[in-house]
Amino acid sequence: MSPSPLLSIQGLSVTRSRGRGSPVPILQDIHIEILRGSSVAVVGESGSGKSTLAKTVLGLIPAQAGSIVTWASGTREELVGRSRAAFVPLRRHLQMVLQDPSASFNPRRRLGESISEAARALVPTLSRAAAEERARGLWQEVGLEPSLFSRYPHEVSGGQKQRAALARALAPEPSLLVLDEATSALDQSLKAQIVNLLLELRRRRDLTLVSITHDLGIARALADRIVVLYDGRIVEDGPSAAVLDRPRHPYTAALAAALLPPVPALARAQLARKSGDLKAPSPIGCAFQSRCAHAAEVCRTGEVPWLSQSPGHHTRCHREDWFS
Amino acid sequence: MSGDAILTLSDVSISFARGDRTTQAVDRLSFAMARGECLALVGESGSGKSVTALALLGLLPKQGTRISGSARFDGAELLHGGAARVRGRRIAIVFQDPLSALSPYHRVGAQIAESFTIGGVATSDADPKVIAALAAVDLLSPAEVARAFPHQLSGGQRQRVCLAMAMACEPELIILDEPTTALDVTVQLSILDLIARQMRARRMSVLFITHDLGAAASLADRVLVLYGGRRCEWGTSEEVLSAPRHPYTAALLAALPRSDHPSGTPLAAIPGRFDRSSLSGGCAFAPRCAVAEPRCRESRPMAAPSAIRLVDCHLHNDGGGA
Amino acid sequence: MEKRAVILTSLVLILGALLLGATFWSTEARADLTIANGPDPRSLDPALAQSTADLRVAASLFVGLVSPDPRTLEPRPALAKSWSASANGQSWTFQLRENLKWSDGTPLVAAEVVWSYLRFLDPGTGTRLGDLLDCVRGARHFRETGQGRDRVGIVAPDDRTLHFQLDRRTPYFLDVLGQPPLGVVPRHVIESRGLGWTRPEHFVSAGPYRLVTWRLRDRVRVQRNPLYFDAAGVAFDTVDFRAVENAATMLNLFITGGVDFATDVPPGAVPALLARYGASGTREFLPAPRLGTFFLRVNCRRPPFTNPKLRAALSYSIDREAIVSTVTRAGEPACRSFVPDGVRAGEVEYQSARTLSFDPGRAAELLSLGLAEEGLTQLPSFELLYSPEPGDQAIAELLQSRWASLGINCRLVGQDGASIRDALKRLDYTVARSSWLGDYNDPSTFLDQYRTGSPGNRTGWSSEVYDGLLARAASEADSARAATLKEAETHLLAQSPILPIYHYVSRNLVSQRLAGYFSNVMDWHPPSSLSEGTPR
Amino acid sequence: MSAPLLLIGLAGLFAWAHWRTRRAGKNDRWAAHARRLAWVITTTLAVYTASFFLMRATPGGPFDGDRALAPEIEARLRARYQLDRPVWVQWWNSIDALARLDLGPSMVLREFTVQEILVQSLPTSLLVGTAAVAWMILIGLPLGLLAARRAGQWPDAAASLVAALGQSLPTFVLAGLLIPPLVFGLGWLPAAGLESPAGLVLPSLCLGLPYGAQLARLLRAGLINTLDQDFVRTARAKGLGEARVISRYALRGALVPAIAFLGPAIAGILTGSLVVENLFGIPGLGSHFVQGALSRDYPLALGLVTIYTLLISISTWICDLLLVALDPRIELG
Repeated sequence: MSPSPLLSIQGLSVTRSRGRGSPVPILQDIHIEILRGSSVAVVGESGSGKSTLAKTVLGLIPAQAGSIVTWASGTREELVGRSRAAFVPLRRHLQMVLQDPSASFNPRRRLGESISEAARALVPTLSRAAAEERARGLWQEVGLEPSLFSRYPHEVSGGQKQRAALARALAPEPSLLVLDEATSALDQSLKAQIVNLLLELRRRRDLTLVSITHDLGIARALADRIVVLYDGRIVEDGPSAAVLDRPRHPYTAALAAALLPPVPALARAQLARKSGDLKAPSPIGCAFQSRCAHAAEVCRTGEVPWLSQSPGHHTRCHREDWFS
Repeated sequence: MSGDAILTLSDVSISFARGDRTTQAVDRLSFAMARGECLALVGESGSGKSVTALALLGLLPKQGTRISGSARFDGAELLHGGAARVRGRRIAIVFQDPLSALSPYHRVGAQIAESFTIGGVATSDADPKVIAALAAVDLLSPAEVARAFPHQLSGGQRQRVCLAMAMACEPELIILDEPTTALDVTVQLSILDLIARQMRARRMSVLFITHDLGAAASLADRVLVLYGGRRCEWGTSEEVLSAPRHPYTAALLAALPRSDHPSGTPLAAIPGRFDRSSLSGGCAFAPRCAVAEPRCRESRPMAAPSAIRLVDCHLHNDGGGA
Repeated sequence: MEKRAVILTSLVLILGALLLGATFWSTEARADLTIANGPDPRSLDPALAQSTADLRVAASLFVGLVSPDPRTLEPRPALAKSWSASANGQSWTFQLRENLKWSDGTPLVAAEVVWSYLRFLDPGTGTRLGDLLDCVRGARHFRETGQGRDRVGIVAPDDRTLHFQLDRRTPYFLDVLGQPPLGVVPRHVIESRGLGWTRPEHFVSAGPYRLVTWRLRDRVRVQRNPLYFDAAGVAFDTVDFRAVENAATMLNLFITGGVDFATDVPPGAVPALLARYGASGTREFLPAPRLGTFFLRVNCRRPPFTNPKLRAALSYSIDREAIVSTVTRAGEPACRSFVPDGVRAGEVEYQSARTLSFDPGRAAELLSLGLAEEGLTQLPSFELLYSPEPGDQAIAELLQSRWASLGINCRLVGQDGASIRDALKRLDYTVARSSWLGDYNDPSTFLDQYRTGSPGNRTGWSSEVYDGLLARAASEADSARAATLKEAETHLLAQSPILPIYHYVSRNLVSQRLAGYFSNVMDWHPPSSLSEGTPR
Repeated sequence: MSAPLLLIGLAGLFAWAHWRTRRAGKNDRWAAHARRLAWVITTTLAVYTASFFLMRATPGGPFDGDRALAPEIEARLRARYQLDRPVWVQWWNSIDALARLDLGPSMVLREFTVQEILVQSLPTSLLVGTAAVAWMILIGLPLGLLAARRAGQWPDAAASLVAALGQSLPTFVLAGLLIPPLVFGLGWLPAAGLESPAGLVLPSLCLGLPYGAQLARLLRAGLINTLDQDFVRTARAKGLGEARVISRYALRGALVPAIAFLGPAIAGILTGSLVVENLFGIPGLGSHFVQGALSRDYPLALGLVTIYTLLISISTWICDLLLVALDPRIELG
């Protein structure tokens, strides 16, 4: 079966009006093609717009321009400009898991109930019994002990709650799962467990994953493609290994360099090679130039070109040869 | 242990009683740290590392908390009420989330100035010192930051403010309780760099609490790994992180996505989860340990005190240890 | 910076509060006599006074030609020194005292008294008690139309003589003239000041006191008027009429010595007060019958109560004794008539009809007769309007249960006074609570209300027999008149447009140190006749 | 014609606020104040109008009495107070007068205008209200502090009991409990009246205590919540003494919900003094309000509705400003 597209984001722009003056752009001219069954990670620092992207795809924030087309329901559906009501039938195909799993659960309701209810709410044809059966199946699939099924959210640990949140998101059997920092709040050993679980679920259910994360390690483990956002724009887009091992944008390189290996000598060396300090993105020219060690005169003005580095690997950078 | 220890914990146990349930958060923890040293206290949440820090400063709620053992700071007992004398002046702390750790109601400058006045600086002299302190933590426009409220600053700026506040009284020991966990990686890097420089410049001892092995590696001279409120392994960071002797440390390191990890393949996760109810007389890690033997569940391994490296594991101690 | 703002704001607030307080507490010393007067007077203008509380204040500020004796209620000379009536009783002449002066020193002459009475009658003044003077020739026409002012039979031939021409013989004419609303008011001030003439800064009167302060809902303070003709006989120099609406508060004030004279007590406290202040030697709680009746009105235009038998059935089934012994409890007499006992009719004492009784058997009989006449098998359920105060409500509930035992069903509808008055006015009710306080000491103040077309009727009841009896009585001599009036009252009660329940008693608490207090049916205790005395 | 001017001014105020927001941004405080003022006026007009027609729809009128008025007299009175005109005309005329800050003459207390009545009674209500607010703080603050500091122990239980009692007891029951010992037993306080400062004690206490109790509960909850927060821990870690930690840090956070409650509470104290005024014979606004409504004194009742609306709006406005001063994260909206 040849890969078919599941989600196509074209020229998406989102602005937010805040404070004085004209609205502030949060996302500008975003293009992402996501194939059915693929796993894409969107990485960037806080403020890069990655969470806004997730919320826009799920219809929680309106877009000002561009289009988001999905084939998740089997037919082509345009998401931009859709009313909240018109979004409801699509919601069963597009699900999201948040950083804080508590936010997905009503604290006064048993976890199992919440899951079967989520299934029934979005799949109206499902009977009560069938929904509970599905919930129990998912419960097992995400690796939770059956005895926890009728516990309340506060009675289980964070890791267990995140597994339950995963089960809840999977209850309407979506095609696309958006993970918004879904592992960030977890300890290292739990993180690895959840990553493994997600990989397993993706394989078993032919899920398409979009992971929003600031953790390059998670991105590497989970995604086969990485999109790097900086100041609301895509600065690099390519296969995970290529992007992480041979970053072609100085910002991606800085992100990768900021990863501290658990080896003292390497970590201290990394610390010593600390990248440019936190400066606000530049309003004119390349947004990253204020922090970029390789910024040149050309970076200060004008539109930054979108360059193809290799098939499927693009960057938004004037200095195509800075790494050499 | 070294005679020039600034902080020595011996057999510290901390438990909380809630109703009829008692939770053993820290279980007979002993370690020492030398003056000028950075010791990383590494462990997952629930391993008791933050509880230890709060106990050292006497910040645990009095009701329902039971603390035993001894923690000596520069020879003086910290536990059982002793911390109040040195808190803020000789021992300072920086917490994980700088947004909630700073009062939302007061200007940043006022909050730092207060630390100076506690240290004996006259109120009228505090302002220039505040600006200087903010400049010292690499804040670009310290006067502007001093006038701001915490919510008007970025996460990195806020954590720098917390550092400036903690260092106001020139403490001898500074406790960093997951200071970079809530920050972006790039910001984490610059904050760790700042800490490293300040540590050297001020000859401070640092107790660095983290679950991030990479962060520990970047800063710590020595690493102490905690699991379930108990010590697993203690040694220099090179030894512990490059050649772990305790199965838990080794598994933790293995679970990290390495730079050569092929994408889309499973990580080497530690199976199971930490379950306080399964704590028994044996090794805390035994229920999840891949190499556990029956005796691991029966008796608790305790390394014999040694100045170089401590590994609380039966299997290791069999091998004679280092 | 914020701290300074907070401190500054608090300081300003505290200072403001202190200043406010200072304006309250820098005021006058305690009055020589303090009366808890009930609700605030609505007006100090005697012509506009309505309630007992209003009248009590008006009576201390203004005086008429005559004034009732506090002990006997006999009319005594006031502004008038002497008077005489013609043989047919229709022409009266009054001589004013010499040297009468207003409190501002202006002489008071007979023409001003005439002006004062004409103002009282003038519809533009808005008085409610204008019918007091209806016996005067032309008064009613002027009062109701505003026409014929100069044809009203009140004239002043000279500065000290007044002449009244009456339409008919009026045995109670002097009683009427002694009523507080007919206090004489100063033309020279009213014409220059308009409505604001009763303000302390403009106030002028000829009564025993003049006005010092009037703070709404707080007090009216009056001070002895040195130019009053009997200024020497006024014992207390200053008097406070304190506005205290709550009877429990009055009692508390009295107990703690805050007031010398409280004009009401809570009904619930009556038994305890009788035990403590009444029965023992102290005699401070002095309930006494007064000219007032609590009764129900029945809408005689609303079927089936167009039938007098059905109305009478309601009346016979009221257990009035139960009501006064369990609800009111201050010794209120249960009604046997509409007119209370102790009323004089001219020179004789009026003997009221005394036909009311609690007779369930008779009630049942009348009910079935009335229903048969109306072609009904059962009395349809009707509404009883009451005002939702504890006493009123208890009475309404008692009535409801008593009637229910006869198969008469009524629903209780609690409404505020204004709504009930409105319903009465528009005859949009079936049965409603009502009350009447006599204006002067004569049965006609009660009976005249139910004359056909009288504005006070409000029942839709009309009886030629009744109107004829009242007309006949007007021309009779005292004892014959009393008998005719009794006949009229008997007819009224038999027809039952009104269902009297109990007669009011005054519930005054009077300090032992006050002398000159006498119980009487008009509840008439002018402060000017009270004095410091030995304990009673 | 003042009403059209008022309406034009109101529209202008809204327009200015809008223009200012577009120019100076959403958080501009002048725009916020202007908008707030405009809304206060709008609310007042709306409440006035609603009350106006409600009152007119209620049976009875200002000239009804136990004794009927002769028709001629009533007609003249109605004409004098323009009650003979169509109700819409009356409404428009009264709005017009309101725009000139003229509340008209009282129809029952005929010698007074509504303004004169207000001048007499508003200061009294404000005095009693201020004292009640003082009681509220004097009782609520220490009680709340005590309960929060000793949460779960007996002082907390005792304070909570006092608070629960204070909150649930109706004013007249409270007065009934306080009067016997303080007035009759000890004879410290007068039974009624405002003749001396002592006369202020009981009414303001009866008025303030329930709100004090509520304040105590809010403070307790707020303090327990803030004492648990990280920044309080930071303050302790700095080496601050417990007293300073509470007064400077914890209390600040606990005050935010308390202040939010204070606006309605102050309005409630100023308006809810009716029972207290009646019980203690206090010449305040409350009794005028009730009497005005009961005797269908349209101008008086409507004037007081207007004043109450303004008082409530202004006190919540002030509390919002206090909140902004207290918590820099809150923005004027």
